[in-house]
Amino acid sequence: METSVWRALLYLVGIMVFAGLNAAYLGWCERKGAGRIQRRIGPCEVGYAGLLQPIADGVKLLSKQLLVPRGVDHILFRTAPVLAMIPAMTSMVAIPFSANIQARAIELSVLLLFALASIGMMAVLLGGWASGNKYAIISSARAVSQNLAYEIPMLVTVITVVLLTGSLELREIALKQQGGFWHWNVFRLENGHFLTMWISFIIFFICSVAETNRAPFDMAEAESELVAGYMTEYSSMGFGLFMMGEYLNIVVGACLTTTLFLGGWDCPLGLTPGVWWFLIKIYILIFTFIWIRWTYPRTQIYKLLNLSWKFLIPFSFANLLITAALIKVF
Amino acid sequence: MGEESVPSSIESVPSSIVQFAQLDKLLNLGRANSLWPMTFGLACCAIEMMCTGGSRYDISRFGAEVFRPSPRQSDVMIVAGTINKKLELAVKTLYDQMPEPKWVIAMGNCAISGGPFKVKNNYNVIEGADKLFPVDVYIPGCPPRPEALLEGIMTLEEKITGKRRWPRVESC
Amino acid sequence: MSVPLHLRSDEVFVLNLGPQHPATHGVLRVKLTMDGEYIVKAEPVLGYIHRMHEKMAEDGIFAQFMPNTARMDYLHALAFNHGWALVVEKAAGIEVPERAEYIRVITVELNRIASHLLWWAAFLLDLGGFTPLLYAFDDREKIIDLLERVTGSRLTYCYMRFGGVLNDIDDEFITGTRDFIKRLRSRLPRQYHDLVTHNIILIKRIKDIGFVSAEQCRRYGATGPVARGSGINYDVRKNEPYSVYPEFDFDIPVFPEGDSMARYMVRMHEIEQSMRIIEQALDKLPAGPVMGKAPRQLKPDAGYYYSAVETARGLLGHRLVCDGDKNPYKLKLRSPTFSNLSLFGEVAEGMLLADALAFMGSLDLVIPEIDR
Amino acid sequence: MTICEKLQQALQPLFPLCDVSSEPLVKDEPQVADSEKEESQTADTPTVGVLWTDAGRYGHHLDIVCLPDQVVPVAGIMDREGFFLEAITGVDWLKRQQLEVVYDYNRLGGEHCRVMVRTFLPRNNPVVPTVSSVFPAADWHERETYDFYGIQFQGHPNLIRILLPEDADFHPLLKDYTP
Repeated sequence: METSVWRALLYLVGIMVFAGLNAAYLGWCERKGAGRIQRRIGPCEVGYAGLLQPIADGVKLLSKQLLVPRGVDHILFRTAPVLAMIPAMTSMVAIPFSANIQARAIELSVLLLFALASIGMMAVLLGGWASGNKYAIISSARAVSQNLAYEIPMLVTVITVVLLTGSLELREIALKQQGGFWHWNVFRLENGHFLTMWISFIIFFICSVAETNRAPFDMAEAESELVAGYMTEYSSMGFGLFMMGEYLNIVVGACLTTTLFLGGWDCPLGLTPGVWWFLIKIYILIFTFIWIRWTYPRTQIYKLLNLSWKFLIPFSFANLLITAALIKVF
Repeated sequence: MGEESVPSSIESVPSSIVQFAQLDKLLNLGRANSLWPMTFGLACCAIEMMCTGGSRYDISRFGAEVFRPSPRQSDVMIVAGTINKKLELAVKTLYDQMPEPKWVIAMGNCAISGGPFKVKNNYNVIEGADKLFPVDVYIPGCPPRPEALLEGIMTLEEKITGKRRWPRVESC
Repeated sequence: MSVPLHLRSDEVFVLNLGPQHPATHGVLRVKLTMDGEYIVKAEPVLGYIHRMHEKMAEDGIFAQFMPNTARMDYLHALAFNHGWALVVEKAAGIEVPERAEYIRVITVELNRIASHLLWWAAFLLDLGGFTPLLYAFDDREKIIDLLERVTGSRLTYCYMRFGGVLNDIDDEFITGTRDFIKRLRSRLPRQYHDLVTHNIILIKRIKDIGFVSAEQCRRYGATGPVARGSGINYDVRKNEPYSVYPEFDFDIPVFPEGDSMARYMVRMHEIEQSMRIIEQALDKLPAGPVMGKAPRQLKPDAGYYYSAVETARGLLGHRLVCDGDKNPYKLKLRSPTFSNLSLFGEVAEGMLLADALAFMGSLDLVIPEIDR
Repeated sequence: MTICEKLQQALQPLFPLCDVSSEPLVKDEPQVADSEKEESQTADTPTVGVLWTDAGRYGHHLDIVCLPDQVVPVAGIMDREGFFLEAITGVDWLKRQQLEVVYDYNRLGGEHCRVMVRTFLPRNNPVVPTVSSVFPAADWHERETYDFYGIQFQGHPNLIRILLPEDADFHPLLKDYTP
């Protein structure tokens, strides 16, 4: 892996473009998807079929007055949105888009991604606490307890995958799953431990929905209860950065799920692996995020925490034990 | 602030000292096409505002369906209903909390002039939202139909960008 | 579900569910004294949309108050028109022709379905589900078109006159109503019950939340779906029959549990009952005039008159005092939501913020009707 | 034995004289069946009485006129009989310098019977004991009647304005009020 400057620059620009476009056009997909689910058209006046809508939103958000209200912790108030955006962007470095498209094959990339995810959680806490608004404080307390509760089952399910492939590097995990869908971790037909992997896939998917604060777990930004959650005091680009951070977290969650469980860039029939299969899988998962959001109401904070502490964590540990036993046996 | 000092709706927004003609045009286009209203429904007109958000009239075609609950993230305040003396302070603070390029649509007769409650012994209703802050577009009706609200939004867009999106329907 | 609350002075803070809040659907302000996320004391503050209806009643003649009635509860405006028309017809002794009574019942029941649909949409919006709002608005737009053909306005109807109704309904209205009922009946099981009522997240959100006992309803004067959700079998159309309601057979959905789920189910069943009434009314619709003879200058003789009408939210009472003059001497409107909300303070103590909003949504509040 | 007769038995100790008359006419002063009253400017307390009225015509079955301090015992009896407080209304009789408070009681379920209890107060200092201890529903209704008419309800937990802004100093629904 030669470390020439051009390669680094190329990947830097590539990641920025991928992240920027995704953050903007996921908003468009969400509004169009919501429109279809709710039997209406969604933005279609701005440019062809509303394609210029995210650009119009971006321009408007850029040109709005950035209000910093009094009684606000200046430093933390300004860093929170930036802190929400950085981890999502940097975690794109470690994701293997395809065999030869990967910014840097970092040794313990799975751990890196989870470390960055918890920094993202810090941003929500800082944003809510710094803006001094009562609704924001309640929302940030909820967000931290929720992310904490759902990170543990997520990590435990990741251990089951790592047990299977024997390496903490995303690239190795993806390489081990090449060659047709029966090699994917979700189905894993040979040497018998196909029983438990789809359970960990389901637990992992639930936790990634909860990790990115998406309905039905959007306790942090609960519009109808806490006005606008931790984003209440943020006006133009502060709010814009938080929204981009949220959408990028969804993209990173989807990338992680595909790499760990759905065989990364591998083609279902094992013929033509490539980056396009990776993108197709990501966008299918992202569409399910959107689909879930617009069909389910919101759960109540304590039932949500009970779901994790009393149900998901025991299940994921049991799943871990069974997988370990099966690997030992076969 | 009486009616005479209200600028006519076609006149362009007074711009800053340094004139970036093209940049201003681009910014205004962006602002006009993504007007995020603030959910501020007071009375009957709020139900018509919700109907405009529904599937039949679908305000989301103009990119305006993101009803932001917090005044910090909204551009246009649609005053849909009656403002009375007890609510006056709350309405003014909400208007002040909105970041700068902000507009106000007075929806319904109550917001324009107190409407059916502009009576002889009126002890509690403020007769018109323009007594509190400058209003950009007035939509008459009690309550105005959802199409009227869409027309109001298009008039506001014309006021921002100077060009009208669809040809104006000549009143026959 | 009241949690032992320790009122440490430094922990408790006052949160304003302010006049502008997405969950209050209007300008109701609730001063919540909170300990963490548990509510220690909840005190609704009213008056942010008080529009002097009673003062205007005393200034104008009887007919001038009809538009005001529709602006109090704009979701079930026709029931308010009906209440005002009933009390003045009682006072002045005006006869209403048979066909007008039937048309009144049909339009009031259609308006009740529209009001329940909008309550259902707003309630789900409070709980975080945004899509049901759009489905409910689809059906509601059909009803609004039907009523607009007959009454002329979408929301604030001024359709009833003393002695009858403004204009007659034609065949297109009748076939339109029958098609609408067929369409809603086909959509109710799939679109409303499968998507929402049997949804485990919704059930967990409103089951055993906001328990209101029958005794509490009686002491606070709560009526309508709130009382019927707590096991009280009281409906003005059955207990104090007015207009032509005795000629239809429909039953009153009563659920003894008293929690938000019970109130939810009461309203969903009421939609079906209203459809039954409309069908029977359409079958037995007599011919004849729609406007009885009413004196141009109404001067009812002095006395105290009272009329009660069942709106979508409960018992609406008109207490009219006349002294023989041409305008009402005093009109007091007993609005159902005013009493339904008065029990919010007592029930919401010890609840979570999210549950209190779910409970407030199940009370089906229309704020201008509270503040009058 | 309808609810109304049972109620009348319960009210017997308070109102010994009771009479059935179909026309509780209120031309300009409460004309109680058993004694003719002449017009008088000073606020005199009308003698109490229970009148039967035709529900179809007036909407209520019983019309009770009582003294201000009898309001709470009547409310106690109503509570025992299973009635609920529907509404409290204030009426401003300017010509007779009297403020009237009308309590409406109704039954929740079972046989329908509505009772109207009226009491008259002098206009200059209208004071009546509160019934919010018996019926919590009265809490808000009394605050509203105080808000519109200035009637002082003794013993009310927090008698402050409910609909008008807290700092309003006028009572709008009085007949002689002009903004």
